[in-house]
Amino acid sequence: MKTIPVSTRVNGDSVEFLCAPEETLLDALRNRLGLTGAKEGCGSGDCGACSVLVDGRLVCACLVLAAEAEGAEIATVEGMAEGERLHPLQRHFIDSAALQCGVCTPGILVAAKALLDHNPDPSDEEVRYWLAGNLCRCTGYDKIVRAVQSAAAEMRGA
Amino acid sequence: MQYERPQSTAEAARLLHGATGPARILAGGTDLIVQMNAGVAEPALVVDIKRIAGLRDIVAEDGGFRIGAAVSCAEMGEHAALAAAWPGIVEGANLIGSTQVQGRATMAGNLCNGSPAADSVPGLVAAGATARIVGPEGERDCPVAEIPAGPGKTTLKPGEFVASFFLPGRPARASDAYLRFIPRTEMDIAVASAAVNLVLAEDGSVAEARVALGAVAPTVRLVDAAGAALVGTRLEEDALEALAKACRDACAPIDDKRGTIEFRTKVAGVLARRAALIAYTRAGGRT
Amino acid sequence: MTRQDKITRAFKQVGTRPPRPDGIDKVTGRAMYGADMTAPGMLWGKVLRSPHAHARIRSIDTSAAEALEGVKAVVTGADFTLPEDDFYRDVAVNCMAQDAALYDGHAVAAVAAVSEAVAKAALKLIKVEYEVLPHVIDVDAAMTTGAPVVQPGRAYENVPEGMSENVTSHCEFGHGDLAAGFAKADVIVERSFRTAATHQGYIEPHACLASMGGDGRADLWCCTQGQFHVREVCAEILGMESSQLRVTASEIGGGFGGKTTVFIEPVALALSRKAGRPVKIVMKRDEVFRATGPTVHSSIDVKIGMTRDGRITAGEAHLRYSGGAFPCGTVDMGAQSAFAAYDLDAVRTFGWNAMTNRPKEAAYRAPGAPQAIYAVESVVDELCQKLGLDPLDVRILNAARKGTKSAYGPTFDEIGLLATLEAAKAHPHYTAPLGPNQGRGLSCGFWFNFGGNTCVTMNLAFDGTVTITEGNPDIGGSRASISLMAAEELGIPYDKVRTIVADTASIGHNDITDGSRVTFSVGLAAIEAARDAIAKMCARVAKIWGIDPDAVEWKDGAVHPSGPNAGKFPPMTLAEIAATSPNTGGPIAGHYEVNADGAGVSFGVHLVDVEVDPETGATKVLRYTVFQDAGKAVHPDYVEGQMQGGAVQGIGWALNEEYIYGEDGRLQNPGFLDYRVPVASDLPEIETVILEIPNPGHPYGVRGVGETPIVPPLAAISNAVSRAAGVRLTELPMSPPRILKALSAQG
Amino acid sequence: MVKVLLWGSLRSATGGQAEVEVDATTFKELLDRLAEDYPGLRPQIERGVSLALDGVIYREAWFTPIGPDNEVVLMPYMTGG
Repeated sequence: MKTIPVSTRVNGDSVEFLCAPEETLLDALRNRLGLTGAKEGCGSGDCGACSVLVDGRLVCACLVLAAEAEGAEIATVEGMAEGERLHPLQRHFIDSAALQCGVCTPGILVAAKALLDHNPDPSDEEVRYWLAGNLCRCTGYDKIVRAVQSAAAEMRGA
Repeated sequence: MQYERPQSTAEAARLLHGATGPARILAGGTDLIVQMNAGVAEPALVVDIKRIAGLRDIVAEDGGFRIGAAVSCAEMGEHAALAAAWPGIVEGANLIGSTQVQGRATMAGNLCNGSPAADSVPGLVAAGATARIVGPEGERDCPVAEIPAGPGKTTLKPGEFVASFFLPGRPARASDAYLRFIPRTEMDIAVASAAVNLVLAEDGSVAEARVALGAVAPTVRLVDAAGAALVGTRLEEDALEALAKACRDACAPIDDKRGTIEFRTKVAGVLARRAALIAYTRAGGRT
Repeated sequence: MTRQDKITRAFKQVGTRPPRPDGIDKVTGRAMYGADMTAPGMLWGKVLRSPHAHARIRSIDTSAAEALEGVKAVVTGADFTLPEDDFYRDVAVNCMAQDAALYDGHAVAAVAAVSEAVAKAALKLIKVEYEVLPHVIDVDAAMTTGAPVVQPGRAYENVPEGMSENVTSHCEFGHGDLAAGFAKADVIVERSFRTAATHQGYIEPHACLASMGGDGRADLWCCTQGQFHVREVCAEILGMESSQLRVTASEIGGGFGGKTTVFIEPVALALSRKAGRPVKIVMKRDEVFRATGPTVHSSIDVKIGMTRDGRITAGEAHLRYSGGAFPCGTVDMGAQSAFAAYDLDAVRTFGWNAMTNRPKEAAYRAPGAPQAIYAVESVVDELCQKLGLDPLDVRILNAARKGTKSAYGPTFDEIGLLATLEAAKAHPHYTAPLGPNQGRGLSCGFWFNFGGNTCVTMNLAFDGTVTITEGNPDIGGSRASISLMAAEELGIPYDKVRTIVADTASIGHNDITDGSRVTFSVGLAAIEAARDAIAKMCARVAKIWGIDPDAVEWKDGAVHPSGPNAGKFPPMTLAEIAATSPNTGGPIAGHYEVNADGAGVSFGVHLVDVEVDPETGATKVLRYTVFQDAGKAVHPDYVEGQMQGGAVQGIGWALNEEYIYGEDGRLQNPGFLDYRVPVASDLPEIETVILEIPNPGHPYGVRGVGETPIVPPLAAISNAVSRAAGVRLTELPMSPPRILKALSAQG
Repeated sequence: MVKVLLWGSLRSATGGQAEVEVDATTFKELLDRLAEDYPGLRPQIERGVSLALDGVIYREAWFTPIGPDNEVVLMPYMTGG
């Protein structure tokens, strides 16, 4: 099997790796780059636990081939905080108890950030529909929606 | 497996033509990579068409739009002029999977995956859209309605692939709508669906109507009798009931894990009625 | 255990909502879950699974797989020694089939290879010769004499003669004279119900990393609800001594009962033993659905009699559960809990478990109770409708309370059912107006709650901060609750306490995180460990002051002279005592080991409004309120979280979740696409009302809260849908085709 | 002597009695006596039983004291999620 060299940027850092042609971006992030924040919950795009941004677009890393990342800009949960300063979403998720087991949390945070980046003042319904592809089995979503809204309010300076 | 990223449609066609095993086009990958992860698809060649010039563009053409095969459903939703002219097509595309999936999924992939339940296909069929197909013998244009051939099958010949869609220009008093039924509010495959495309006359009556149903037959189905039931009407109750009946009569669904024959048939009629009313209102009609 | 008469303590920290200690790790992606661990020289393991619902395994040829470059070990059933004990043997056989594949997805072989891709390729090279046998999927079919037999000779002595060989156990509970009770009724309703099997649906698939050396010592990292249980079971299956196997529980990505057993862990250990290298196995989602624990599916008959004024005169239920291809005791708990919410003179429940060719049942929040209570609460609701009675008034009239002889035998002590019913009645939700096609439903819920074996060690660092070492994986924020209780008892700030979940070599045995037991029993042990440490601190200070140990007392985080006669000494704080501990006798630690009892039963009531689309049968949940007695809510955020999460799992069960089998006995929906758990846009806000009726069995009055919330949604939603649609629904899930069919049938 | 209430399906082992009397002062003694006096109960006791003492459920504790005034109910050994 021929491996493919890939040059890309992950959370602002240039990285290079070799991958198998059929390897997913999720596997490359987790197994080659040691970025295990994105999780595989389903491998079919139905749970959102592997949500990352590719060139600013929210996608499931399990449904992207690693080879497609050539020349792309990738953002994962590991890049959300600036050093020890958490992103407001991260802080509000902790303060609002918006996580229990936490395995869906990285994907939900990345997805919620993508929402607020283009819609800083979403309605609850918009938050719920935007996050419909991110399954959470612990919280019933209630506290997640509240945490996104309180982070959004803080980010708007409200 | 071999992964290729051609720069032109001609190069893509050459690669497909020269493939020694199963070859697949990669646009959004939201069906292909699912199948690869599950071991259902094991292609020898994957041709990624996203770097081909023009295939990620939506451009005005002859009063209508040309939409590249690698344009994601999310990009369609963000295109204001397209969404205004063809709201039904855009809403169909924006119902596929999650936000994440819409960021990658394409109408071309949705069509070529061959599912009778594909959300973007009834709208294209109701719109009378054509697909530009590139193959070993060059380019040809083909009505979208003629591409599905049954579950998982298309009429595309070996080595052919969809490069773009063309949506025709339309008069002022025209619009479309798409509705599907799913058990949840998101994330499901359509159990039944209906797209309605209307052009209204000056007096507000329906001048032209095309109705397409999804998930109720081996392929998406254009129901001429359903369109005919609306022409000349203002969507009065009897016209809507005639529409629903024509739709029910056109259904030939299956019983499966997602729905029963009885349920799909009944709901197809309900959705067609509701979609017709939405399209009518969008086109400026008043019931 | 000392029973607390009245808990009137004013808490300083318990009941507040500080940030959880694992918060930052979990929001930054740093937290390590089952699949996130790697080891040098690690191999990838993959499991081959039966494509047949039932088949005899004639032979397995692994030679071609073994010959593939990069394959380091292959194991089959022959590599496991079967334990003698039934419980362990069933677990072992479920992990790796012996002579027969008992369900679609049953493991038949496994490989370890240098990469996942090689392991996958190797699986294709294993040749299994199957003799396909007739299968049975449905519980009622399995109970018919002449049905295909899943496993012969597995019936307990309590199964009456002449039943199908699939019936493994029978139970009966209740008291009073049923015939006399029904004779007193003005109306009797008798209904049959069916509930589909559902899956816990945790987002994290099972994953483990095993490393076993030639000396028989092994380390295992895995996502589990109970690392000690994993150790016992794996040691048993692999013929190891428990102490030679160290199990570390990773962060766990959801369990809900489904991670209380093992599936891949013994397989990874066996592969590692054979290959002499660490082996990691991570299940794919379809494997999780096909081969790990769904709930039982059930078929239930309920008969209840009621007087015109709403008094229940008699209740009877027949419960037929199937826990898959092995004997299963879950029906016992269903039969005990069915009528738990009621004060009845005559009640009887009968339960049967029958084997089917489905995966082995695993616990799921309050196992057995949701199905039984759904059926009973549906019939109570129908009686209320028939008699024109308010369903909440009828529940209040018949509610079990202190002194009630419960339907399962014992007499209730302090319980919170009446208080939750009254809170529901007083809540604005109950009287809010409803629109067309809308209906309101309610249901009571119940769970026993357990305590169990628990060890806690508390170490005081010289700087006056405290580490708590406990042994129960944190599945819902328990580290925060335990730190809060310890901080409260010690009188030091919450952020001076760190609670960690230890591996099996670092602390004594702890039972699984199940039965809603952790906040109750680990909390209790942490409080007692703190008291142990306090006693030691008092003794040290008495020595320093040169006075009698009885002459000092602990108050507000410091040792004080107990009275004016003890002498005049400035109080010594925990930090000061810790700092001098090297000089006064060495480090100070507190510990406590117990098999905790007195968990205290739990009741809840749920209220829900739905709207049913009469043309499509679609149900929209409009409003949802949970009322539950928590005893004492230690960290109210996570109590609410349990109530909300459980409610939403129950909503999924009621409306859409189900195991769907084809004629061939294969599972048709082994993925999140067609196994439809609720998504965010399906749901309204889930409002919560916490009641606090202290549990006399816990020093702070805590009751477990985790399981009860999944019980009421099934009937609450069914009752709401039935009222909105004007037709009684009796089968779960109430998928749109089922509702539309019921609507059409009524015309 | 303590009175022990049995659940319905155990009564076949006690000649139909719903309540039996045994001479015991602890949970362990109670289980031993029951198994001796009613051998038909032994398989269930070996599989596991819990004990409800005045409404409080004990799953394993042998030395739990039991007196003649206690309400003693035998229950199947239970597990949770």
